[in-house]
Amino acid sequence: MSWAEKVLQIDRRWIFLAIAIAVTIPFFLPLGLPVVITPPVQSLYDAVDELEPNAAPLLLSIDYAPATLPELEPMSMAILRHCFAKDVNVVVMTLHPAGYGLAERAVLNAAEEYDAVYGEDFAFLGFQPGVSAVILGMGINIRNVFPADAYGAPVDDLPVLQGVRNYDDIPLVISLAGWSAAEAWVYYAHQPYRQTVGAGVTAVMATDFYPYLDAGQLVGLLGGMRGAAEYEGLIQRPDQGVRGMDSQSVIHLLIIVLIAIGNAAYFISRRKKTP
Amino acid sequence: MTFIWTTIGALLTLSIYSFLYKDNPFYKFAEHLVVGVSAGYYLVIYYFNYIHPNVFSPVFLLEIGGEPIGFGSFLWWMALIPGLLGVLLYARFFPKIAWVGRWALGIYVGGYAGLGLSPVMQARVIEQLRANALSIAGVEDPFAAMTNLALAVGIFAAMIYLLIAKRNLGAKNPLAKVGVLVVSAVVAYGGWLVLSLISSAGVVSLTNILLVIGLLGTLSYFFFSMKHKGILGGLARVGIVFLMVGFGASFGYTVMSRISLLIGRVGFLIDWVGQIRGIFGA
Amino acid sequence: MMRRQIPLALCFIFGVFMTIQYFIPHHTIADMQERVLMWLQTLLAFAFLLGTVSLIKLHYHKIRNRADDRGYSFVALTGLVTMMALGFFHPQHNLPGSPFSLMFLNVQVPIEATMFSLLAFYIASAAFRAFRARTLEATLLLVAACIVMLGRVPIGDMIHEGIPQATRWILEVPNLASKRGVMIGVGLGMMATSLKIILGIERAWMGGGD
Amino acid sequence: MVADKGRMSAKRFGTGLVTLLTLTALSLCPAPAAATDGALAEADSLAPVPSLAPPVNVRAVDTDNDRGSQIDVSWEASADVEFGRVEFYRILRSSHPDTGFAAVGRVGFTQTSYVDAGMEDETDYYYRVAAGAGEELSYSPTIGPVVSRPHWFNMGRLNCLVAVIIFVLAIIIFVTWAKGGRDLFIRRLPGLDEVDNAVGRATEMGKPILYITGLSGISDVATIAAINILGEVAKKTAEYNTRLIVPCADPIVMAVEQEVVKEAYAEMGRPDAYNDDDVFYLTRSQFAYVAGVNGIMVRQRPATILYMGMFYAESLVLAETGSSVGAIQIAGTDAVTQLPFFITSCDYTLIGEELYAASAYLSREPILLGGLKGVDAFKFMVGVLLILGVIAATLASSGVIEANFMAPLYATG
Repeated sequence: MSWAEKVLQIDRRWIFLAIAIAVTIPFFLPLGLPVVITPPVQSLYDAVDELEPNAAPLLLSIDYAPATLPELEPMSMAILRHCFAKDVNVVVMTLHPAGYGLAERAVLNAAEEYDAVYGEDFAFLGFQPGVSAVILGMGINIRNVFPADAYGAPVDDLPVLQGVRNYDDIPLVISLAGWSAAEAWVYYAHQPYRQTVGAGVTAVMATDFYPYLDAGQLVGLLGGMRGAAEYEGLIQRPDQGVRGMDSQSVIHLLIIVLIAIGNAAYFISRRKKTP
Repeated sequence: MTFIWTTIGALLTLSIYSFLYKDNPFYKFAEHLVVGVSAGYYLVIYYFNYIHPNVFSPVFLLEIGGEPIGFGSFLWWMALIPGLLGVLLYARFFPKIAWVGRWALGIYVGGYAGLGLSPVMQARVIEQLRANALSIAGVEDPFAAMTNLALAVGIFAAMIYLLIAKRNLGAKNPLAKVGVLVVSAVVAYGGWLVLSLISSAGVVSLTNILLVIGLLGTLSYFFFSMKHKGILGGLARVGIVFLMVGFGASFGYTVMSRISLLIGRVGFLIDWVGQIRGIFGA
Repeated sequence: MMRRQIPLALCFIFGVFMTIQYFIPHHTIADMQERVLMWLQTLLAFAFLLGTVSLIKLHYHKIRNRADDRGYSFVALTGLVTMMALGFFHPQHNLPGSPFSLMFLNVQVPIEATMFSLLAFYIASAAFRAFRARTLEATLLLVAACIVMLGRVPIGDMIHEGIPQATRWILEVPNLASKRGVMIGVGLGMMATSLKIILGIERAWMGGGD
Repeated sequence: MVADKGRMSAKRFGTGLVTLLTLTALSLCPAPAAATDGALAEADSLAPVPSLAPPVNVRAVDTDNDRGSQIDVSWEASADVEFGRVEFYRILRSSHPDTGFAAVGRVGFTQTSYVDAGMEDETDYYYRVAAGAGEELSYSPTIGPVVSRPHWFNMGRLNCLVAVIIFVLAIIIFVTWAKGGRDLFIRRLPGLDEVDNAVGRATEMGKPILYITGLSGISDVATIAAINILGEVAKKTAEYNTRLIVPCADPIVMAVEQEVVKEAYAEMGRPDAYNDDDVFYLTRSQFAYVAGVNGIMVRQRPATILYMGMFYAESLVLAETGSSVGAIQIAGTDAVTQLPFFITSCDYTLIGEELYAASAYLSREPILLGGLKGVDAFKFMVGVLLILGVIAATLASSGVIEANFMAPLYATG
């Protein structure tokens, strides 16, 4: 057995250990690398930034489940902080049952930081099943789908939703999702109602969303933790996203090195066998 | 109190990671626990957010959103019928009457199938066609447009020719592959430079040409009614090149995604360790 | 007739109605559509809970048949019953800080969030042992992947400013073109499936039997 | 960007106070019952304030392509907008030209249009728009009458309707032809030759073949395609007398696969060689399934592993172990996110629709074949329209033609 073959036979738990170490170290020895802003993030930021304070609300659909929490929660925190700092009203809802608890946690934490008042500056509508049916129904009248907020208060009693009938009165919808919910907003809110939609998705999905972005069906796009980090940079409030970027850098380098070594060993061992 | 809850979360997190060493009872415990807890959570959420206000409350308590409705009124029936249909779905657990569940399923499956049809046509076909019907001239001057076109096609053809020619020679040598890639990249970059010297619109037109050819190529690759020969074969080859680069981007992004999840969890554990140190004053 | 024809007819009627309502804005149709949407929502909610019943059935059988790993079935059922009790018998389960909400945030969330992060480890080991530039296609893919991986982290900017630019180009040109092709192809596939269901050509949803 | 906390709460308090005062003031005013907005104004009772310029050129028309009860109101910005004096616009409606104007909506100063809804169809209405700042309002002249009407067809979606009709026809025609036994051509995919070679290799080495159909259920198109291909593979293994192992993640899929494999063995005249225990149920749980299959790979050392069907994140862990035991691996899936991992760790991969095509090619089942051909026909049309669209856009941008003749194709309503 040549050395190359021996390298390839290494117990993979050593690699697991290497990854664990590589991800942990930057937490204690931060590199503080700057995060450059990319156009899809900038345009989503601009769309939120242009919203009028204390007027028609931003509809934030927090559609993620725990499985994609580390990528998407930093996005919702950054967007909510942006809104509360600028006094932009926010209405939060969710299309995923697990999003109920997660959306509530995000919006209440962000609101506490900025002393935003429930009902006046923001509201939480809770969860409704049926994705496409919910999105289409809200295009007719939000009250058809959400007659009351998550805590049972009628929507008409919430000042933030006063005079908000349907998408005509909502300048921007942002969906944060690790599954097809973000696409559903394009199909059922943008397409029939011409609603302006922005999205924040996991990095796994991000490349598939470029056609929507390019065709103007999405106003902006946050892709994965990096997208959140950029948004945090834009509102100048670094948090989980920016904190993760150092570890991300180190592990990406490590993986590229692993691919290179693995391929080198593979081709060397194969060449030795062939003659 | 918060600390106790966080500790529970942290211990469960560690139980899951113990799977990396090997399958073990801690992992299995956490795995089964989450199956039960999440099912219970979803049940409660579905019930209180939807079934209670929209079915139970109108049918049995005779009120919708706090407003009373009459027994046997239109709204009452409109809550009762879908509720009954929903209950029919459970007939599948009783083999003898399982078929009645199909009535409800028919409405559900047909309704959602119809709901998606037209918006998908609009969003995934028509809008994408609109966005990709790009001008490949880039400038209003027909002469410059022709020059751009010729240059871009030439460069692109050279790049593809190199890729395909090498493939047909059957080179198995990885160095040769890398060589082809490097040569193509240099040629493409050189062409790009020349083009941008002639006019900045040239860059626009090259990008547009690539977008158009890439889309046509990808569509051709997934076209099964003709043999991949001649122009169609060439386009399909181009398509596979684009597909592979696109998949490469997905690959990179997926790696990024999974690592972000790990970073998030490690951050959580580190914060937890920080809390322990805070409490025990270490 | 009752068993196969009526479900197929219902599927056809609702499918055709939902397809054509997209083109008819008139309020008579729109009001009907609103109703149908609510029906669909109700059915979805009930259908979702089917899974819970199956789950209970599965673990109940495991316990009753004294399967080797029935201990874990107890764990699953205990979790389910606890959450239901906290949800149905705690009057303010929907408020933040209730035991129901705490169980979700500190049991369900950490476990589910951690599950998929396991993949970070597996990707690293696969990077070493499986991702090979065997063919020209795979080579192209890996080269693009490495550029993107570097270009999307801050260290890429430090190594060379061309790397993020190249990443952007990959995303906005070849990636866009190929993903658009896939999007159209997959979209047509989805529509074909929907259509076959509506027309009753595809009947897998009815399951076996008569 | 982010204001400090102290200032924030002070500002909040201020805003809250103003809101409170406004609400109190309004609640003291008697409000007509028809009001939809809490802040309602009787235009006649308020004297116009000359200091604020009113919006001009107010227009109100029936909304196009709508369900009814909707009127589009639009205007040109008040001259005072550029001095930053206008805070909002208020839209007022009445069924009488002189009196009874009630506020129906309020929009920010950056907007110059409003979709009013909720009126009776086929009834005359009159509108006024006021520019507002604080308590100050400045009204435009009354315009009208305008009548709202429901529409029976959304003209903006004509293109989509035509596309849907063509698509429906294409599918129906090809499925009918396929059912009628017409010979529909599908090119043979190179991946299928690879499958043949891989089965041959396993025979030579005297090692088993592992066939994995993913975690999805029987209703998934990908699973059905995978089962069709399994039938073909089983015929080959029956012919060469090679062992075929199929671990399943779904009991129903398992039952179907047992049937398919048994049938294939019978068809090749080797029913005795079929072993029910080689097509078995493992578990539904994702990671437990992976652990189980990995164990089989390490113990049995299959010469060939085929992954066909719908895969999730487990794809990568499976393909890694398969590659480490030195098996030839062939994959086929429509899970776009998993494809990159299969392409880099397998020897051959059927990408997306290639999986369906392979299954239709092998099974010749009319529904699959007709559907595939129908989609293909539509795809051909898409390609032609794309080329036409590019030509039109190029000609239009070079100034050769006046207008892009393909524009109606792209309408969105």
